[in-house]
Amino acid sequence: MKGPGFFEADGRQMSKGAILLLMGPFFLLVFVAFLYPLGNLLSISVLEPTPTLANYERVFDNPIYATVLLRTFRIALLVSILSLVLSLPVAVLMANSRGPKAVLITACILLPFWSSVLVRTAAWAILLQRNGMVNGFLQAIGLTSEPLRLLYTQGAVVVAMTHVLMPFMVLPIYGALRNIPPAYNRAAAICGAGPLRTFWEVTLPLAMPGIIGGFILVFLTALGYFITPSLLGSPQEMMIATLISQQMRENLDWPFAAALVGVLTLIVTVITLIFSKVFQFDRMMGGRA
Amino acid sequence: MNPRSLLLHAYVYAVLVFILLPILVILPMAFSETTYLTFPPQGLTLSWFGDFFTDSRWMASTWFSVKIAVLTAITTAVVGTMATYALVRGANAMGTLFQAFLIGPIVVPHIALAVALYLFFQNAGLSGTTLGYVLAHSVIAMPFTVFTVAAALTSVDPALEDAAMSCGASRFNAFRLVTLPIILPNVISGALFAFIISFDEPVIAFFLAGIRDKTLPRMMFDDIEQNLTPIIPAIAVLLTLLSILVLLAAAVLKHMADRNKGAEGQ
Amino acid sequence: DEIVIATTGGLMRNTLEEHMYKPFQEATGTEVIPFDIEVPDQWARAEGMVRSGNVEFDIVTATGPDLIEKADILLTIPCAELENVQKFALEGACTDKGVARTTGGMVLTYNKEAFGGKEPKNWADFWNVQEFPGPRGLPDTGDRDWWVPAVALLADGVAREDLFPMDLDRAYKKLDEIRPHVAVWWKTGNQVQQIMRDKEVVMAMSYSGRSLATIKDGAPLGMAWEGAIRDTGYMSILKDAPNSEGALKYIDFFYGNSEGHPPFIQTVGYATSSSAGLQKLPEEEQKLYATYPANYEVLVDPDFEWIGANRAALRERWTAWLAQ
Amino acid sequence: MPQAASPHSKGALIEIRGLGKRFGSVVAVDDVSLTIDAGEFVALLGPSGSGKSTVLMSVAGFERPTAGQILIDGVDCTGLPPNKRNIGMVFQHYTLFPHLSVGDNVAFPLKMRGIGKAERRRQAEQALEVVRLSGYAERMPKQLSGGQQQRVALARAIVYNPRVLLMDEPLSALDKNLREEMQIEIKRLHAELGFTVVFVTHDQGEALTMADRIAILKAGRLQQVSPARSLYERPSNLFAAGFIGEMNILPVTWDGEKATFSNNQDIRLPAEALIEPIRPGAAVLAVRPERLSVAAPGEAGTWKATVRDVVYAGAGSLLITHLDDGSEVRLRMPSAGQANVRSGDTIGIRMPPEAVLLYPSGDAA
Amino acid sequence: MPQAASPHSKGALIEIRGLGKRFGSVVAVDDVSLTIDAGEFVALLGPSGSGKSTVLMSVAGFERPTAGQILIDGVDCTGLPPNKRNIGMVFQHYTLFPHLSVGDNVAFPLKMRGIGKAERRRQAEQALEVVRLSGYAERMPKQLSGGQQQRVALARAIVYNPRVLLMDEPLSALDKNLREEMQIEIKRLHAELGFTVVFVTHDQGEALTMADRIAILKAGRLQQVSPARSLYERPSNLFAAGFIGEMNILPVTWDGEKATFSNNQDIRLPAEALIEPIRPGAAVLAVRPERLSVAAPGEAGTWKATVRDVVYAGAGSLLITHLDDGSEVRLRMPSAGQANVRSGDTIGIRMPPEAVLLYPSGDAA
Ligand SMILES: Nc1ncnc2c1ncn2[C@@H]1O[C@H](COP(=O)(O)OP(=O)(O)OP(=O)(O)O)[C@@H](O)[C@H]1O
Ligand SMILES: Nc1ncnc2c1ncn2[C@@H]1O[C@H](COP(=O)(O)OP(=O)(O)OP(=O)(O)O)[C@@H](O)[C@H]1O
Ligand SMILES: [Mg+2]
Ligand SMILES: [Mg+2]
Repeated sequence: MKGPGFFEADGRQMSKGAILLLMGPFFLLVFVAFLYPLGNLLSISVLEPTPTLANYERVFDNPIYATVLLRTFRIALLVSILSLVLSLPVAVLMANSRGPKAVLITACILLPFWSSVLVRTAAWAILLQRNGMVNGFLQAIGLTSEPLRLLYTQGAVVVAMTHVLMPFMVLPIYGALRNIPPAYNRAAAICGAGPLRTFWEVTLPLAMPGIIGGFILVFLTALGYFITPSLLGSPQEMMIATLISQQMRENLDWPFAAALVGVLTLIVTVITLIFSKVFQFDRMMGGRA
Repeated sequence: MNPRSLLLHAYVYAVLVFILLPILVILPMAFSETTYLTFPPQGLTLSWFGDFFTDSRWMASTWFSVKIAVLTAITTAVVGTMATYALVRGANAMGTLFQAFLIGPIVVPHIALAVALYLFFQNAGLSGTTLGYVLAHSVIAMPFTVFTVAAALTSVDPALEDAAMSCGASRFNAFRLVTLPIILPNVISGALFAFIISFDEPVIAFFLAGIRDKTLPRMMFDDIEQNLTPIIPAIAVLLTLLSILVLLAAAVLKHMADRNKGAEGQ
Repeated sequence: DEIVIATTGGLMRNTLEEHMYKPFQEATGTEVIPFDIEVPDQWARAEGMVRSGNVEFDIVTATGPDLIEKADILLTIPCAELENVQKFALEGACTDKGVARTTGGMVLTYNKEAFGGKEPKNWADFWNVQEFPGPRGLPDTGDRDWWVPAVALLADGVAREDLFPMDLDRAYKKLDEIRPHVAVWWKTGNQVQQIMRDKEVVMAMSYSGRSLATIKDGAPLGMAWEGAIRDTGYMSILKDAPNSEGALKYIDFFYGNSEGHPPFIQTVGYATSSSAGLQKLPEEEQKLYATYPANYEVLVDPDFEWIGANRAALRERWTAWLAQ
Repeated sequence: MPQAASPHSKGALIEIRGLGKRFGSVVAVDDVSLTIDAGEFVALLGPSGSGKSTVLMSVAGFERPTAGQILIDGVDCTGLPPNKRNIGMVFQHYTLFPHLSVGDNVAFPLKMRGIGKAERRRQAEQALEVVRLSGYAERMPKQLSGGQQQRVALARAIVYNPRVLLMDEPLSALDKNLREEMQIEIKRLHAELGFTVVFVTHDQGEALTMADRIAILKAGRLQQVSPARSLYERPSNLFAAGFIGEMNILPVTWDGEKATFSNNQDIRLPAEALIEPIRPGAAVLAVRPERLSVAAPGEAGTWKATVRDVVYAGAGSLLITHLDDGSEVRLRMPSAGQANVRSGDTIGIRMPPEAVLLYPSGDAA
Repeated sequence: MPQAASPHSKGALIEIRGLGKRFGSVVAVDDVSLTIDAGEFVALLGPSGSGKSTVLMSVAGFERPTAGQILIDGVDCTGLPPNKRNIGMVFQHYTLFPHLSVGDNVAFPLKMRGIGKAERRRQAEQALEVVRLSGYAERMPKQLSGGQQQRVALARAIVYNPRVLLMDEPLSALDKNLREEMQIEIKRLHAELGFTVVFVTHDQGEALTMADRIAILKAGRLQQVSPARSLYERPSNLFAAGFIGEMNILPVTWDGEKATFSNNQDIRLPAEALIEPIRPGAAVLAVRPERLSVAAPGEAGTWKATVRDVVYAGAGSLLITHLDDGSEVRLRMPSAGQANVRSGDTIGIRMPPEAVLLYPSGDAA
């Protein structure tokens, strides 16, 4: 029932030369601003100080780096799960709404999406301050007498990252839900399934590519997230991005930083490959339409 | 409304509050008279906007960001449309490679990309230059532009171009006179996406900031880290207005695109 | 003609601009382009510049250990040829790889209202969470990989003179004690001001200049100078700097511009190493600065040679401990 | 071949009473009343937008009527949700659940009814056998051809022995050969299992060959409900006459006995030519092209006509002719025995009075 | 009605010589040679995937043949791009430029030819008049119905007076009534303007009624090129016989004079029954259902058969019968005069020898 994907040609063939001419600038751009720099960085990780795998050995020898990696995984996973829990019902309602309600929900999702990440992070910094709104609220309802320490904690990072990354979860799920022909719901109903049963047995499995896609997207983005942890987090609970940045900027240990980037890139690539079937970015962003 | 639906609505609206709250909270602070941020804001002043518009550093970085974002938008629109066209209209074989290259910059953590670019641009003398930014931002904005354009392009019947050629148009004219006008709204909204992505890019800018020129996000990052004055909410207000404008523009464009496509019938 | 000076932004840059850059520009016609950057970032940049041979900074800001650690990329300063430096600089201000700009201390700063009249006096008190309860703030910037272990050793009873070479095992054992009580690892001077002002912490290791600024703003803060770490910022010149001539001229001008020093010191909260500097302030005010003799006496005078030589290990140990 | 519901039928009786459905200002269905006997096979036929799907969806429970009632076996289910109606349904685009195997698709309704796994599998396999797809249970839907998929959909619709089977253009997505094969399959199942069928189609041939009775809808209103033969041979109004098959429509003057053409030739019509009494005056004469035949020009009782075109169409040929007054008359005849008629010839048209129908003029076009 | 190209035709002569086209390992078109006379109307007919579109697209210049040549009026244009061929083309889905008004759509080819604005408008209006859409120039395409859109497409294809008009299933997206209307429209234009037409369709009825000659393709190879009548009445092989119309196919034994069925009944066939010489032995007899008729059982020269089903289908009825040996034979007869035959009856089938064709057995199915 699905049409051809974006990347399946359906037009009449163009000549090889024309294709190269048209694709050339794209590949050049990607080469200059992505492939080469990344390759160059990774080459440093194995070539400096001498051709060696020592930098990678260090990543795994010193338990602290594994700790940071694991923590990063844990936080990214937590953020993804939280995003999913928050996003799924939103996407469901969004997909089932028409008219002003649909516009309202879409706007609520999209507006923050398009307002600066920095602004949103700053907003959380303000909200979570010692004398900020959240503490004020908690004190007002008597949950705590002393203001709690909320800023510069892992909790702050998780909440803010969830907030920032949620649209990346909502949109793919919404897209997947919208792509389910309503006829399936009817078919399920006529087979005797009530609304909940239909959702569980039909809608959810059919939306799974979108759900997994959104989950992976959020997870991958969270893995390498830099802004929010560095502004709201504590170095005590450092994530991999901060570690890389620190190795790069403070310790000036570029080969080692490159090795960390290499490990991170490898992990991300493996995850992307494993889920490449469902990780179809085009479809996921198709949800915007 | 049955209880199940009521529950769903309640949950969703609670989530929407969670999404909107931070922004709703930060915006009024732009009008606060205090030099630090508290809620509720105290007093009412527009002086932070004044500060923003009169401080040469903020202004310079804003214009710098605008310049980069405009160039990025143009670059992605042109390069992305060319490549997408080639792909949708034939380069089947390169599809996988293309997609890998396209998605790479999204899934590879930006910190990694930033570090890599930093190193390379440092060596190539591109660090902090407009060209450097435009290259970097184009790569990360490209997927959004490409998918917007591809969505339009795949829904344009390739037979339209055949028809144009059978009418005597060359392949290029068929594209220029038929396909391009039809997909133009999407190309522009793709460019708008790229603009916003570039304009709001903090991580790469964090590493690439040049001697003289800093992008607005980089300035904001510094201010958040160092001062956190109400100038940030003031900028937030301005950015929100800009986003609303852009979203409206995108909505209008989408409407136009639908109108263009409508005629294919069936 | 222009020179690029890399230094921390905010107050420091603003004040330098007003009292030094502008007069320098007026006097010589050489434009100063200030580049706001935290010191570690600055070195990363510099490293990249040197690697690529495309050096853009003229003057960089160096801390004591940097003078040792980064010696190969720094120009040797011809102290003898700088007239004004010869004329105004205090003893030891001009070294091979850098000329002192400002001196402050990493000082224990506390909230006077937090402990019911009791006042912590030294790092042992910082560690004493029974008597001085409340969240602590410690730096996560620049030189914290030796600052923090150093004060931990002091808190553990090591005498100032015996600090170096540091017994890191002992230091980190002591650090484990305080770790749960550290609420904020601050990254910038503004941030430490903010956490003190907003009472996010009751006690913090802070730049003395920042503490001073906060006190001037009216915050009820006190500083305990005992065991504070001397923190001198040096002006250094990168090898292959585009305008090392101009850079030297600026350094010389910095010392020659005597009437600029007192207001500069007052605004920035750090003393310069010029004989035309701190001494020109009222005695009462001088007490707030690290170089005031009574304060200077109780400062830790770090062994830059040792630190510079062991920097990599210090950092690795720090990262490992902090992120564990 | 009208085929009465077999007496041992297990189909349900469906009563549609005064059904109405509006969408905003659009009246999709307007006062439709129709009783479908237990085990009967009824086709809903009509132009696009005439409300066929809306009627069917109201029976299924997907649309809530704005007026009227739906009774199944005497039980009012107007307000019942579809999952409570125990009705089988086949949709136009198969709508097999793409994430489930063929077997699981067919077993799905059983699962919803809480039947155990082993039993489900057994019954599903049985249903697949009925549609001649045993052995396909493990495949995924997309590994099947369109016709096979539609057969699976059929199996899923009948696996729980529903007493009613609804189908909304189930064959329109299939190509000609598959469509014919499936028509036979559906008829066979109907005969074997005896459920009541309501079948929506826009293909008149399909309706004529498959259904016991055909209900013609136009703009939401029921026009005629009859078995195929009487629908074709005695359409109750001009709309039905024109909608099913080809029909020559000629204006005449009716005097109660004879119909007079504009050229003053007339034809005496038997009483059966009138579906309903018609007042003398302007009327419309209808006759099917295949009931007309070619005679020598001027032969008694024939109309003189000029041949404008002879269109060869395989088994039959079409003669397009003009009467003197310019009105067009079409004739269909077997190609094989075709008189050697050519474009431009003058011929006589023989019109057997028993093949003629008369309608009031101004009747629905 | 085979209709020779009018002598004052302005159509072009198209010669397709040994055309071949591969897509990777798929052979889409295999050695197709076909000469289309100036002003002729040729339909390409064949199952899906048989290469119809590929042949057409090669003529248009959109596909570059891997073998063979295309000559238009004797000029080799095999390598010429489509925009240099001066050919008119109509596509299945109208393909009007959605962002241009109807007038601008029709004027588009003129614009490409550098014709001035005023002249463009005049000629476009003229072309719209030809397709009976004058006054629609200002509308946007989507404000028109499907049939109107296809008429605009037609106007755009003929506005620059091309000598060849290619059409790829131009009517398949239209519903039955519109399709018939457009068939007439296209025939009219062809007769008036005299261009050469190559028309792809998968609808045999359309091909039979519209084309001067029909070319049947199967798996990229040409099967037969003939006028409608000889194609229907003397298909040159079993594939063509089965593809066009219905055909009863019965295995027989051929001794050079008589065909003997499995029940030992035989039929003596005239020489014309053989399209090509057939060696004695197993052969296949083909006869169209409408050529068979019902006789009393046991009547001389008839086959005994049992009626399995009588399917009423409006104008005609279908009799599905079984011979003794179980093979199925279908008969079509007019519903009106239909003998009163019922399911289960035993009847005689009369088969006129002149209606019978004989093919070698094992010929393409
Ligand atoms: N959900 C709806 N909202 C508004 N109008 C509707 C809706 N569904 C149907 N209609 C209108 O009701 C009328 C009847 O529609 P319906 O789908 O029943 O027709 P149909 O006979 O099934 O046509 P088709 O042969 O095209 O399927 C049409 O005018 C249609 O536009
Ligand atoms: N661009 C292409 N790439 C690969 N194979 C193709 C291409 N175009 C056509 N084919 C193949 O060539 C064969 C002939 O295709 P063609 O489109 O000419 O058939 P057709 O007769 O027009 O069928 P239809 O009736 O479905 O339109 C088919 O097997 C088809 O799959
Ligand atoms: Mg319908
Ligand atoms: Mg085709």
